[in-house]
Amino acid sequence: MNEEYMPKIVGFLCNWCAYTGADLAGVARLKIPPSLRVIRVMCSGRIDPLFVTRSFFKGADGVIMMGCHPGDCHYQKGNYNARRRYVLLKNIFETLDLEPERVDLSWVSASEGPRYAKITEEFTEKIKKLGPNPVKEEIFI
Amino acid sequence: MSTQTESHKNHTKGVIISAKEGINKAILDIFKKSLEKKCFDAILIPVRVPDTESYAWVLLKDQSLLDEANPLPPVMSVQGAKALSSLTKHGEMTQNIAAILRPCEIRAAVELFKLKQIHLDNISLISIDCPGAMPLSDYVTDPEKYKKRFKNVLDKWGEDDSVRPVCHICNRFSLPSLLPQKSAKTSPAKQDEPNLAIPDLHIGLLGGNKEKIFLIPVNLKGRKILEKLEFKPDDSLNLWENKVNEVQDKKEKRRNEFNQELRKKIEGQEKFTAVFDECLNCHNCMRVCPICYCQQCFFDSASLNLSPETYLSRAEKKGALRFPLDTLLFHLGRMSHMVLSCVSCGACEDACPMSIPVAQIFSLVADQTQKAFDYTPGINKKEPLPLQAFLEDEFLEVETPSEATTPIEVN
Amino acid sequence: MSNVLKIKKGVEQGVNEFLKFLLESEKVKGIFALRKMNENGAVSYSLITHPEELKNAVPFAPLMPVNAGKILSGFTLEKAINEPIAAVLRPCELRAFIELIKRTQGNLDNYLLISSTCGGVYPLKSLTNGRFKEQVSQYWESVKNAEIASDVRPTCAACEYFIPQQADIIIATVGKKDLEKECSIFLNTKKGEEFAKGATGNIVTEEIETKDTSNLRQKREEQKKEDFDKLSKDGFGIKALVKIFAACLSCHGCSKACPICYCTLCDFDSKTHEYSPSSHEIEIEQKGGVRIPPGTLFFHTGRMIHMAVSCVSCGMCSDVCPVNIPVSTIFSKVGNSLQKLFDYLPGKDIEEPVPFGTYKEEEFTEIGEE
Amino acid sequence: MNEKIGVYVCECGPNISDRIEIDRVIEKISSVEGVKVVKKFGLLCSNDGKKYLADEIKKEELTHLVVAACSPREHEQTFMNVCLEAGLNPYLFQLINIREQCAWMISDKEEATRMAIKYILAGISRVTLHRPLLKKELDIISDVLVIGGGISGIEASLSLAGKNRKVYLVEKKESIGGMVKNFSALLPYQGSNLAVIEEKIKQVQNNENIEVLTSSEVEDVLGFLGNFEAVIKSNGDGSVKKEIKIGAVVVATGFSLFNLKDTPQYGYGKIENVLDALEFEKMSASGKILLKNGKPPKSVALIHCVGREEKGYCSKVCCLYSIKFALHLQDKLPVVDVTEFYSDLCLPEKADQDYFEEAKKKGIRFIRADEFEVKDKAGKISVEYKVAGGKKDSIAVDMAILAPAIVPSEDTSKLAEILNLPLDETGFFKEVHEMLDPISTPIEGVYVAGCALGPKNIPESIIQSQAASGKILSSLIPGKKIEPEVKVSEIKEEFCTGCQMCLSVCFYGAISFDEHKGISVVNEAICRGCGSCVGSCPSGAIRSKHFTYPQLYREVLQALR
Repeated sequence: MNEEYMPKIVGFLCNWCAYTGADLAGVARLKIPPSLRVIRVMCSGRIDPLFVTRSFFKGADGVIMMGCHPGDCHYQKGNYNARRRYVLLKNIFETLDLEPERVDLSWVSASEGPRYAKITEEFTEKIKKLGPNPVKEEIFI
Repeated sequence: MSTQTESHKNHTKGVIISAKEGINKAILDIFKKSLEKKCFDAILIPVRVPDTESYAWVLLKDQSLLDEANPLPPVMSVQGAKALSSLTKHGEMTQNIAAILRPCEIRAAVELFKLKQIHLDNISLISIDCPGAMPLSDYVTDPEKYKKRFKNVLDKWGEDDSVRPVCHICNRFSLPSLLPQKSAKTSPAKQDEPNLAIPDLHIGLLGGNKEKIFLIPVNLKGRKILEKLEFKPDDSLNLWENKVNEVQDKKEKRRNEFNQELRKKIEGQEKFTAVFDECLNCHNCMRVCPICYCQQCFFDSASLNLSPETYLSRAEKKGALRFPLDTLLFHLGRMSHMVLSCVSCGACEDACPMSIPVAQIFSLVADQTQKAFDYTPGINKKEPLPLQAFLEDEFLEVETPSEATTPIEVN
Repeated sequence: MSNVLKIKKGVEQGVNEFLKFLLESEKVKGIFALRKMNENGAVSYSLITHPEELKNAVPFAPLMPVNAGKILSGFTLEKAINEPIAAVLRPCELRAFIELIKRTQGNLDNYLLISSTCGGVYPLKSLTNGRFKEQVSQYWESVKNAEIASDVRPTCAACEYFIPQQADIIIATVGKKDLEKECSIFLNTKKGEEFAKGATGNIVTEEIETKDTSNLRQKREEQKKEDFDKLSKDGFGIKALVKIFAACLSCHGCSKACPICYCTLCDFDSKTHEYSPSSHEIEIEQKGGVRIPPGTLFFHTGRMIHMAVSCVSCGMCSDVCPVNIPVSTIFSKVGNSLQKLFDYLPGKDIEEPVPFGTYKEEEFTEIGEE
Repeated sequence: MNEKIGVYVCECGPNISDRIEIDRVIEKISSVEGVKVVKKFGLLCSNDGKKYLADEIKKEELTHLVVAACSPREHEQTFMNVCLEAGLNPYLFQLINIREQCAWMISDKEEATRMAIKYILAGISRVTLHRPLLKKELDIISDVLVIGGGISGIEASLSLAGKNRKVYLVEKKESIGGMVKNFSALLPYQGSNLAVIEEKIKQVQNNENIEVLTSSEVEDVLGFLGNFEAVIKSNGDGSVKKEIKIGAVVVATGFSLFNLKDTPQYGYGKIENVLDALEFEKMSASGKILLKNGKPPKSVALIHCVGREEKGYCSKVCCLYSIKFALHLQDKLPVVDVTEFYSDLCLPEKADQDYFEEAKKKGIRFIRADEFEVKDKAGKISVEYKVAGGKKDSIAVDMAILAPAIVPSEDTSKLAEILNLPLDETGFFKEVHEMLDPISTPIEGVYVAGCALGPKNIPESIIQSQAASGKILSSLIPGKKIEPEVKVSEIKEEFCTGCQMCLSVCFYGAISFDEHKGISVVNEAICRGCGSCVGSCPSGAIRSKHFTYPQLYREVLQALR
């Protein structure tokens, strides 16, 4: 199974847009690499930055958050919160050189199955290039 | 304490191992072997963090990690019992773990066991003769200097006073003082009641003058370990026992003198208060104390919740009121909560940014109160805490919501 | 330009007299200020209500036993004070206080906020280094000449916000060549003017910003840059961070001392972030070993997520760290970058919402759309 | 652990069984601690499947149920109902999506199977942390608040009152009837005669189910579907305040007209006899169509689309009422020459085309033009314009009637804040979805109808009012109870520091601050369970039920195994 390195990516998807978009990708039988492990939350606003750091320090090769496009949030503005928190987190990762590329956020609407597949594909490729998360080797974190 | 020393008149047998290439090497080789022989699945031991002079506890399975391990590092970073608690607070380990701890860490572990903060079932406790540790603040400011100095500490066992004051006067640095009073009459080798809280195996350094070390099985479990390691525990331990007793007497004496001096320095409200003048109320002492296990310290929650007027009137009584309030109350309160279980490990003093002699004072008070209750913390798993009931009240105070009480990392 | 009360006395004496005036004229019910504890020079932040006690007041002792903002917040946590109280505090403490108020951790009403242009403070540990007294004398020389006093805490040496814009009254020290002879008390707000009415001394108008202050600011900015670069010569990355926090005892003293960490029970001390034995067993299968207690970096980065955007670089975290980790410098660096990102200066404006609890619809629009 | 977890894998016909080695999955899962049974079934969502599942739950005395099948978006509710039937709390169940996420999306069967196992393991470790959640029922108030006494508000009030609902009709002005009241007449296909409107107004006034509050404004609205509380300040000056309890709100605040001051080139307000449409409606209703000098106009220019460019949308109704005006002018005045200037003609309804043709037949001139300049030339009005070809031209008339764009009524934004409703970029209220949910707002129980949503003609407004009434009548049945969302946020008091960060991120106003305790409090009936507040709480005091940190985190752990 492991001849080729397949990264472990944690994806937090909002129930209303991203997760539905993912379903749509499935219905359309679009193929994605077996790298992404989807975790459903009701709204991207629910994604606590601590989830991301915790996943990261637990050895996730990548963490991606997906939610409704700005303006389309099922809960009105949740994704704006999500975006701020993401920006904050990303900036901290950048300052600390914690390979910020491993953390990402994308908007996927309920109808964007193909976009979901594309994003997953591309993010996986990006992480493959980066290789495994060095945190995995670190005992003293 | 002399009862303990007498308790070794009748001779225990153990294993003598040559340490030509240094004590550490010898000890680590044993642990490597123990992993190979599957005595243990993993070992909890201080390991040097790569490219630094700092030590951190590591639960390791991978032998190669032992190369940087140090069973007796120059400093006590995190109190071993605290590490053990962090490891097993939420249940038994399913694998066999060996934990190598200093005597004071073993004793703290036992106290935490009584407080349901540690699960010991699959844990083999291994104690080691402890020469004391360097003051943490000194060490972190100039590791090189204090590493060298620590060598001297190991050479002139118990004489070099660069160790922390509480270590310099420590009278429970070796196995005898870890044994339950009641069984003190009998030989340690007969300590087979499985749930007596004592190390299973002890590593003796005293009397080996750095050429050999002693492996002393304390109970059945300990002897089984030696068996697995293909050691026959039939060497005489006279060398070790004599040296232990010799140092023990010296230290008892020193402890008494020192405490008398200290008592003079701090007796009377005036003096006692003055000692804590510089306290910042940072509560580091409480946070590193192995016995202070509360999720939320009572003295963190309660403080600063009065109305401004109340403070004001309190201020007006004296003309001035110091903030944060009640620093002294905190120390006294903490004392009342944990001093009966205090093992004089010195972690609190190490962590004090103002180098207040917390440990020395707590240790002094501990001696008295523990005598008063005829209770010695950490030498008998069965012995109930004198104030169990009271402590359970405390426990209620820290009850946290059901959701949070589930540790989130379960397979 | 603002009105300045000039007293023909040395700063320390002048200010003490001014405070005395406030108390005796009963304009204030009490005064928060540093007070002598003992002869080693130890000080404590105290509420002084009796004029007599002012003789022990040392508002300018270059030490920070606690971040005063935290104290003022706790003092008014239950409710606002109903009679005026003066509080002497440093610029970073003032900013911390304002950040806390934004989080409804206290109340600003009836506080008369007195601050000073700040030369920084010494590490608390220097109290025990025996040289403290002589250090202090050098200290005033460098303040006079608007230089960075040697041996002050790194975070102070690198602090460019040493002019307390938000204070009602500002005592000018930086660059005041004649501070042994003259004490300049800037009346920065109407409130300040009100309280100063009737105090001895003559009023002139002056600018708090001088060539000296801007010089010092520049020096400190350079210093800051240098510190930040030094901190991560070739970037941080996981390896470097592990090294920096290698000695961490997980005592969480930094969060206890931090004025912005206002939570009664820190999330990271709660059971939510404890680990079960099996999780360790899984991890040693994966890595061969695991640090105990775990989660050192998770704690520090997590704390950054929670407070760095409001970090005022007061340096308390470094001061209480038992193992000399440069916590403050790291958090400042992260904080500065976040604050630039959100164009937010903590404690600048009480009306400005904390970036953590707000958003703008039209910001960062490129994000997520690729 | 004394859990008895049942894991059931759905073959979903061939959909899953072809793409995933279900037997390997079962083999792997059966060894997991706490799992009592692992079985597969052909099609669990079928009636047989549901029955089978219910029987299993009872037979095996399961404490937790894990179903590995399709997306929760598809059948979560189905299986939750099964749990309910079998007496298992539906929140002790987890649906694992191995169809969309694995079977259909991962091409390699081996990989798909591995991934499916991961997902199921995650589900199992998560489900053991689930807490049984109970739906609690709330009594409802079936009374309704209608804001705005225009035709929309009137229609809504009548259809609700007609079904014996108590209605509070709040109107800012001293009388109801709204804009329509001023009209001279309706369009022919609307029956021309205003009597129908006056009739409706009467009906409202005579209906004892409707309490009309004129010269009144809504000051505050708090609550949720079935349980709103509103404060109405009356007497215009707000000297009288009235508190009412209602179950739903209809916003029918109508429109106002584009401010012609913003387009000075039309000379409105500066040049005599330049009127806006409403002024002319009144004039023509009064029967005296006269110039300032008391003489009837001999020539009139009707200019459409004033402000259309500025506003960026077509106001839909101007063309038709301008045609109406033209025909009126012809009726009422012996000799009048009427010219209509338009930039685009909007004739949406069936009857409109004929109406337009009729006007042309009757000699009304239609000129497509733009870039207007209206000037005063020696007492006459000169209308200069550019025609489609680009040629400039002008005519002189006695009277010019402008058709200003329809814009949101003045206090739309104020009301939006009170009800915390979103507005669209044009400033009108924003519906949840223009096509799929055209009168609902993000706030359950609050509906918008008529021109408050954008320009509309009377029939459209009436349709929307009836639709809103329908929604309300079907959701608020007297005596019935409602079940609010249960996967909501809760606050653990002992952790809350009272910083109120959560208040600032909650869009539903579901969190309030308890001054006495100094902590935040969630109103579970309002909370929708989005969880935005959780990430804003540094103390970890807020948890969102069924999506707690531990529950989600166990999924993360499995993902990283």
